[in-house]
Amino acid sequence: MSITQHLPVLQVALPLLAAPLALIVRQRRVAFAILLAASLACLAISLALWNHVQDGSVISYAIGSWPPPWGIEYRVDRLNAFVLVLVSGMASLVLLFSWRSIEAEIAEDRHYLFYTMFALCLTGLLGITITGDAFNVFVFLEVSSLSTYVLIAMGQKRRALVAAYQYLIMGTIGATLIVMGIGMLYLMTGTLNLYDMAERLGPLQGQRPVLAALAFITVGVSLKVALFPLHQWLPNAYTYAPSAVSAFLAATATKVAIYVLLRFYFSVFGQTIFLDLPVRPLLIALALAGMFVASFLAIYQLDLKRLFAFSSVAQVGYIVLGIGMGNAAGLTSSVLHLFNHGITKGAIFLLLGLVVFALGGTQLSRLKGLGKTMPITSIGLVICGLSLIGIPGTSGFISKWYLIMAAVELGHWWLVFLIVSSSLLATAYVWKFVDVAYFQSPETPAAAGRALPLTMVLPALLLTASTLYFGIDTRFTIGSATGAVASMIGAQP
Amino acid sequence: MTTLAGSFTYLVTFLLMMAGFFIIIARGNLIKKLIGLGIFQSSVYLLYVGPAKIVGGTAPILAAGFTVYSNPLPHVLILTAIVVGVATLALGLALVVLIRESYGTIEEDDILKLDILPEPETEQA
Amino acid sequence: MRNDLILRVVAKLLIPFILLFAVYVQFHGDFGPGGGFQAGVIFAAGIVLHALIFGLDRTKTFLPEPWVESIMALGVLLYVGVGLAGIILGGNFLDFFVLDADSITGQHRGIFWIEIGVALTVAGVMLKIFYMFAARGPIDE
Amino acid sequence: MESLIIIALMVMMLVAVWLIIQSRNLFGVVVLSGVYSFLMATVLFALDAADVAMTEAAVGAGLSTVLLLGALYLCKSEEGKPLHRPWFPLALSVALTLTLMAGTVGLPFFSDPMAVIHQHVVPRYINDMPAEIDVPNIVTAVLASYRSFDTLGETTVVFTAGAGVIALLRRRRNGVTNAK
Amino acid sequence: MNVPTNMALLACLLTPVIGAVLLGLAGKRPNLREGLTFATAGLLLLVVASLIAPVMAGQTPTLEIADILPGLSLSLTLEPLGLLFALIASGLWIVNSLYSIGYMRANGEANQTRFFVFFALSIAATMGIALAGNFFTLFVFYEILTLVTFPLVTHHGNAAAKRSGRIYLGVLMGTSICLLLPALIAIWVLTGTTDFVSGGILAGKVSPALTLGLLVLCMFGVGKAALMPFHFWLPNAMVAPTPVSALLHAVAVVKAGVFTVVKLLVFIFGVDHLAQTGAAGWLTIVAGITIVVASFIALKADNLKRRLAYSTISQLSYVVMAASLLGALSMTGAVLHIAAHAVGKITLFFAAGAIYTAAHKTLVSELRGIGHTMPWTMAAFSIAALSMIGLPPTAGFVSKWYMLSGAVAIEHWFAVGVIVGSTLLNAGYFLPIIYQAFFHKPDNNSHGQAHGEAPLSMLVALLVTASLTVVLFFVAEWPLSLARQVQ
Repeated sequence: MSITQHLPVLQVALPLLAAPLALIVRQRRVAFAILLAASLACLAISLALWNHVQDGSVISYAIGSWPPPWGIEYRVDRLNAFVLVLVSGMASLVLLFSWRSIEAEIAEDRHYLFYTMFALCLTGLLGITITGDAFNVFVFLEVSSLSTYVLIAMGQKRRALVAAYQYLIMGTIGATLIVMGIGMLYLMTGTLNLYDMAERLGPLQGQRPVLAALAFITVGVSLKVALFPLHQWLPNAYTYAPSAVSAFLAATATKVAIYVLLRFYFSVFGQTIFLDLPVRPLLIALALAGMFVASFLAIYQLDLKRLFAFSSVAQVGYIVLGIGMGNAAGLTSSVLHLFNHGITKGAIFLLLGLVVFALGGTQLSRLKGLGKTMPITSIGLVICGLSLIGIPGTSGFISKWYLIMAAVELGHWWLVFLIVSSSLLATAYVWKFVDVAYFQSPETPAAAGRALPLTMVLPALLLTASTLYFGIDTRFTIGSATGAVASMIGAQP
Repeated sequence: MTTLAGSFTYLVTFLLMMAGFFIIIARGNLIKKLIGLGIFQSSVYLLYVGPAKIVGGTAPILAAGFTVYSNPLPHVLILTAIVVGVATLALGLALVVLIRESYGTIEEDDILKLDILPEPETEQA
Repeated sequence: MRNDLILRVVAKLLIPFILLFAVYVQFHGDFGPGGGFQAGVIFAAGIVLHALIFGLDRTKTFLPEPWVESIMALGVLLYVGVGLAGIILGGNFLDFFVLDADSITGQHRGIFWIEIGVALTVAGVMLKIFYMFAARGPIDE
Repeated sequence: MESLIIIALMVMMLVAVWLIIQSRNLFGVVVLSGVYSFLMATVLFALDAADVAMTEAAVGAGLSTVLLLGALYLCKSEEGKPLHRPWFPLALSVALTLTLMAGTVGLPFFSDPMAVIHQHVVPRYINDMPAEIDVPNIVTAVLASYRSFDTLGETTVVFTAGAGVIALLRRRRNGVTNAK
Repeated sequence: MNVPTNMALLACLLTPVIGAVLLGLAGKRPNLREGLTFATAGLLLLVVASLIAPVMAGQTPTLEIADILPGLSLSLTLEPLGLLFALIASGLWIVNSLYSIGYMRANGEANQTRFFVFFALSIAATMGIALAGNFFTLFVFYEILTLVTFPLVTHHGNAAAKRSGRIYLGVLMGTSICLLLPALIAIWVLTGTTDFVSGGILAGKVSPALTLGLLVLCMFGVGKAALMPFHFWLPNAMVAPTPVSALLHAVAVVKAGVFTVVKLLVFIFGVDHLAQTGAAGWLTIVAGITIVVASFIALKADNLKRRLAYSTISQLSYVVMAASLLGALSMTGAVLHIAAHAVGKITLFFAAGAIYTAAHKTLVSELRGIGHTMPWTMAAFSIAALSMIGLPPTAGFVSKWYMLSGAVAIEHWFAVGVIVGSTLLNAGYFLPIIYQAFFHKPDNNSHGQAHGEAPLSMLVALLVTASLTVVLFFVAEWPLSLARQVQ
C-alpha cells in the first residue's frame, strides 16, 4: 500500500497529531517547529490532492475500512480540494507570521498553548472541508469553533474576552441549528453520508421537513458566514483578536463556512430545492443589504482593523450574491471570490499585524503619515484596498468581473448597477486610509516603530504580491473555480 | 396515531429550544445566558433520540430473547453532542470568570456601558 | 472542613471504590452501558473528591499539573496512534481489522485502546479544568 | 404506558425550564439546571438510550453543575438583573419556533418501526455487527468502530476545551512581554 | 510578425516603467535624476519612432502579454491612430520634462522625485492605452492612468489639492467603473470578444436599441473625454503644478479620453453599424452643446488656467463631435485635431506657467502689457491661441478645416453651425488677451514689479512646442496620411 492513497486522512490527522504534541512539549520553539512542519505537510498534501482531482475524478476514502454510508467517508472533489489549498496555504503563512507577531501580543508562557489552539483550529477547518459525512461536519465545526473562541480571547484588550463570549454564544446557536437540520435530514433519509443523503432526498423533494432542514442549515451556516444581519460577532472578533488570528480567521473561517453552504445546497439538496423555497431572492436581498450597510458602517470606523472587518462582511455579500444568482458564472464568481478575497483579506490583516507590531495599534489616529513612516506596508494596504474595490490588475477585479457577468447573463441590469456602486463605497473606505496615511502628517515626527522581522514581512508581502499575481495570471484560480463549479452542478441528484 | 401524539417529542424539542433561545437573548447575566445555551443545545437530544425509540423494544445491547432494539445510531451522535455541550460550557464559564475579573461585572449592559468608556491601557489580568 | 475526621475517613474508604468503579465502567463498556468517556468522568470525580477533602495541594503532590496536561494530550495521541497503526499495518486510518490476524480480535483490540485514549483525555481535561477553576480564588477589588 | 411515563417526565422538564426562566436567584437557577439535566437523563433512559442517559447524568447533572457552581463562586454573583424588555425576544423566539415546528410535520412518528431510520443504515449495525465486531453493546460498536472517527473528533473537542481553559485561566507569570 | 517589432511594443511599455524605477533610486541626486528623465524620454521617442516605418508599410505589430480570462487577454497592437497618439505623448514628454525641471526648481516645489516618478509612470500608462489591442487592455491602462496621475494632481497635499484629488478620483473612477465596466462586460458577454477590429464587433450581433444603450454607457463612461456633465473634474484639477496641467490637458489624460472615444466608435461600435442604427445622433448634439457652453464659460473666466481648462473641454468635444459625424473627412479631422490641440494647448499652459513663475500673475486682467516684459512667451502664446481658434498658419486650421468640410459634406448643419459659432467664441476669449498683452502699456500699480522672461529651460520648451504648432501646418501631409488610415 502506498502512502499516497492515505493523503485525504493525513490531511487532517497531521495537524491533529501536532496539537497534543505541541501541548506536551510546553516549549514554544519546539511547538512552533512541529506546527510549521505539520502545516507545510498539509499544504503539500492539499496541492497533491488538488492536482489529483483536476481531471474531474473524485477521491473517496473509507475511514476504518467501513464502506459508506456505514462508516465515515472522506471525499475530495474539485470544490473542496480548492478550499483545502486555501486553508492549508494560509495556515502555513500565518504561522510563519505568528512566530514573532505573538511575542508582542501574547505572554511568553502561553505561546505553546497558542500553537496548540492554532493546530486544533486548522484541524477543524480542514476536517469540515474534506469530510463526506454530515455529522462529522458538525463535530469538526465545533473543534474549529471552540479553538477559535480561545484564540480570539487571547487578544490583548479586555474587549477580546467579550468578543469571544459573544462569538461563543452566536457560534453555538449556529452550530446547534446546523445539527438540528442535519438531524431532520437523517430522520428523513436514515443516512448521514452526504452523497447517500443526496440520492435518497431525490424522491423527497419539497417535503416539509426537508425544507425545514434547509432553513435550519441556511440560518445556522449564515451565522458562521457572518451573512448580514447575522454578522454582529464578526467586527469585534476580528478587531480584538491577535493579529495573526485575525488574519487566519478572515482568510479561512468564513470561507470554509461558505463552502459548507455550497456543499449542502448543491451536493445534498440539489438546485431543485430552490424551486420550493424562495432561498435565492432571500440570499440576494441579504447579500445586497450586507454589501451596502456594512460598507457604509466601514466608512465610519475609527480603527483600521475594525474598518476592514466590516469590509469583510460586505465582501461576504459578494460571495453570497453569486450563490444567490445561482447560474454558472455566479457560482464561479463565488468560488473565485472565496479564494481571492481570502488572499486579499489575509494580506490586509497581516499588514495590519505589522502596523500593530511597529506602532502598537491600528486606530486611524495613530496612522497619520503612515505612508512616510511605513511606506511598504501602506503601499501594500493600498494595493489590497484596490483589490477590495475591484480595480483591474488585482484579484478582486477578476471575481467582480464574473459577478457582473452573471448579472448581465440574467439580464439583471439593476443588479449590475448595484454591484458597481457598492464598489464605490469600497473606494470611500479605502480612501479613508489613503487620506490618513498620505495626506496627514504624524504629530510625533519620530513615529517610526521598531524594525520589522523578516518572518513577519515576508508572508505579508507574499500575500500582497499574490493579490496582484492572481489578478494577472488567473489560470490557477479560474481553472480551479470553473472545475469546482462543474463538480458542484454535476453533483446534483 | 394522530400527528400530535406521534410528534410530541418534536413538540417538546421545540419548546425547549424556544425557552433556551429566549433565555439567551432576554437575559443579560452571562452565566444565565450560558444555562440558556445549554437548554438550547440539549433540545437536540430529543430530536435525535425520540424517533429512535421503538415501544416494546429495548436498549441496543444485544441480549438473548430480545429481537427489537432501539436505533443505536442517534445515541452515538447524541453522546458526541452532550460532550460538545459541556466543552462549550467549560470554555464559556472560563471566559465569564475572566470577564468578571477585568470588568467587575457579568451583566451584559454594564459591560457594554464600560466598553463605551475609553479602554484602560492595561491588558486583561 | 479540611479537618473533619469522619469526612476524611469516609473519603479514604470511598475514593478507591470510585476509582475501581471507573475502571469497571471502562472495561465493561463493551457489554453494558458505559465506556471511556463515562469512565474518565467518574475517575476525575474521584480525584476531585480527594482534592475537595484533603486540599488541592495534597492532590497535586501525587498528580502534579504538568502530568495532568500530558495525560490529556496522551489520550488524543493514543487515539490517533491507533489510527495510524491501521495505516502502518496496511489498512486504512482507524482500520481495526488489520490490528490482528483475526479481524474480530483486531476490532476488540482497537476498541480497547481507543476507549483508553478517550478515558485518558476526558479524565485529564476534567481534572485540569477543576485545577484551573480551583486555583483561582474569588475576585474582589 | 411507556409513552405516558416519557410524556410525564417531559412535562416535568418543561416545568423545570419554566422555573429557570422565572428565577433570578442564580444559585437556584444552577440547581434547577442540574435537576433539568437529571430529568433529561431519565427521559433518555426511558427512551432506551442507556449510554446517553448515563453520560447526561454524569456530565449534565454532575459535571456541568459543578462547573457552574465553581464559576458562581468565583464571580460572587448571586442575583441576576430583573428581566428587561422581554417582549421582543419572546416574540422573536416564538415566531422562530412556530416556523420551525411547521417544518416538522412529516417527520417520522414516535416509535414507528417502519420509519426510514430503522430501515436504512442501522440494520447492518444490529444484524451484522456480531459477525463483524462482536461486542454486545451496539452503541459501543458503532461509536468505537463504525463511526470511530466521530469519536476521535469528540475526544478532540474535549481536548480543545481542556487546552482552551488552560490557555484562558492560567495565571500570568509575567505580563505581556511587550518591550524589546 | 517578426520579433523586433513585438519587442518594440513591449519596450514602449517598459521603458518609462524602468525609467521610473531608476528615477526613484536616483532621487537623492537631482541632476542625475533629471538626466535620467531625458534619457528615458528620448529613448522612448526613438522606440516609438522606430515603429513608424512598419506601420506606414501597413503592418500591425501585435503582442499577447497574458490571458486574464478565457477569451480575454492583455494584448498590444499598433495601428495608425495609436501610433499618432504614442508619438504625441512620447514627443511632448521630452519637452514637458525640460519645462518641468525649470518650473519645479524655479518654484521650489517639494517631493520632486515623487513628481518625476509618477510622471514617468503615467507616460507608461498612456503608452498602454495607445497600444491597447482590445477594449479590456485599454480599460486596464485607463484605470492605471487615473491612479498614477492621482499623486500628481494632489501634489501639493494641502486641503485644496485633497478636495480636487477626491473629485478627480471620484469622477474618473466613478464613471469608468459604473458605466464603462458594465458596458465592457456586456460587450464581452454579447460578442465573446473585446478585440479592436476595424468595422467594429457589434455589427449584426447587437440590436439598435442595445447599441444605443451601450454607446451612452461608453461615451459618458469615458470621463477623461470631459463630455458634459462629467467635465467638472478638469477645472478642479487646476490646483496641480502647471507641468501636471500640461500633462492632463495635452500629453496624456484628456487625450487618452478622446483617443478612447474614437477608438471605441471606430473599432468596437463600427462606423457603418452606427450609421445604420443612427445610434450616434445624440452624441453630436451633446458634444456640440458642450463646445458652446464650455466656450461661454471660458469667455467669462478671469483666471487664465481656468479659461484654458474650459477651452480644453470645448476643444475635446470638437474631436468627439467630429468623430460622431461618422464621415471619412470629419474622422480624419478628429484624429488630426488630437495632435493639433495637443501641441497648441501645451504651449498655452507652458506660457501660463511661465507667466506665473516669472510674474506671479494668474488672472487674465493682470496681463496688460505683459507682452513687453515677456515678448517670447507671449509670442508663443499668440501662435498657440491662433491654432486654438483655427487660423492659418497653424495646425489647428488644418484639423478644423477637415472637420468643417466633413460636416458640410454630409450636410449636418448643426455641426457646421457649432464649429463656426464656437470659432468666433474662441477668438472672443483669446484675442483680447493677446491684444492687451501687446497693445496696452503695463499699468504700473501695486504688482507692476520688474520681471523678465521665465527661466531658460521653460522658455525653450514653450518655443519648441509653439514652433511645432506651425510646423504641423506645413508638414500636415504625413500626420494626415496616418489619420486617413483610421477608418
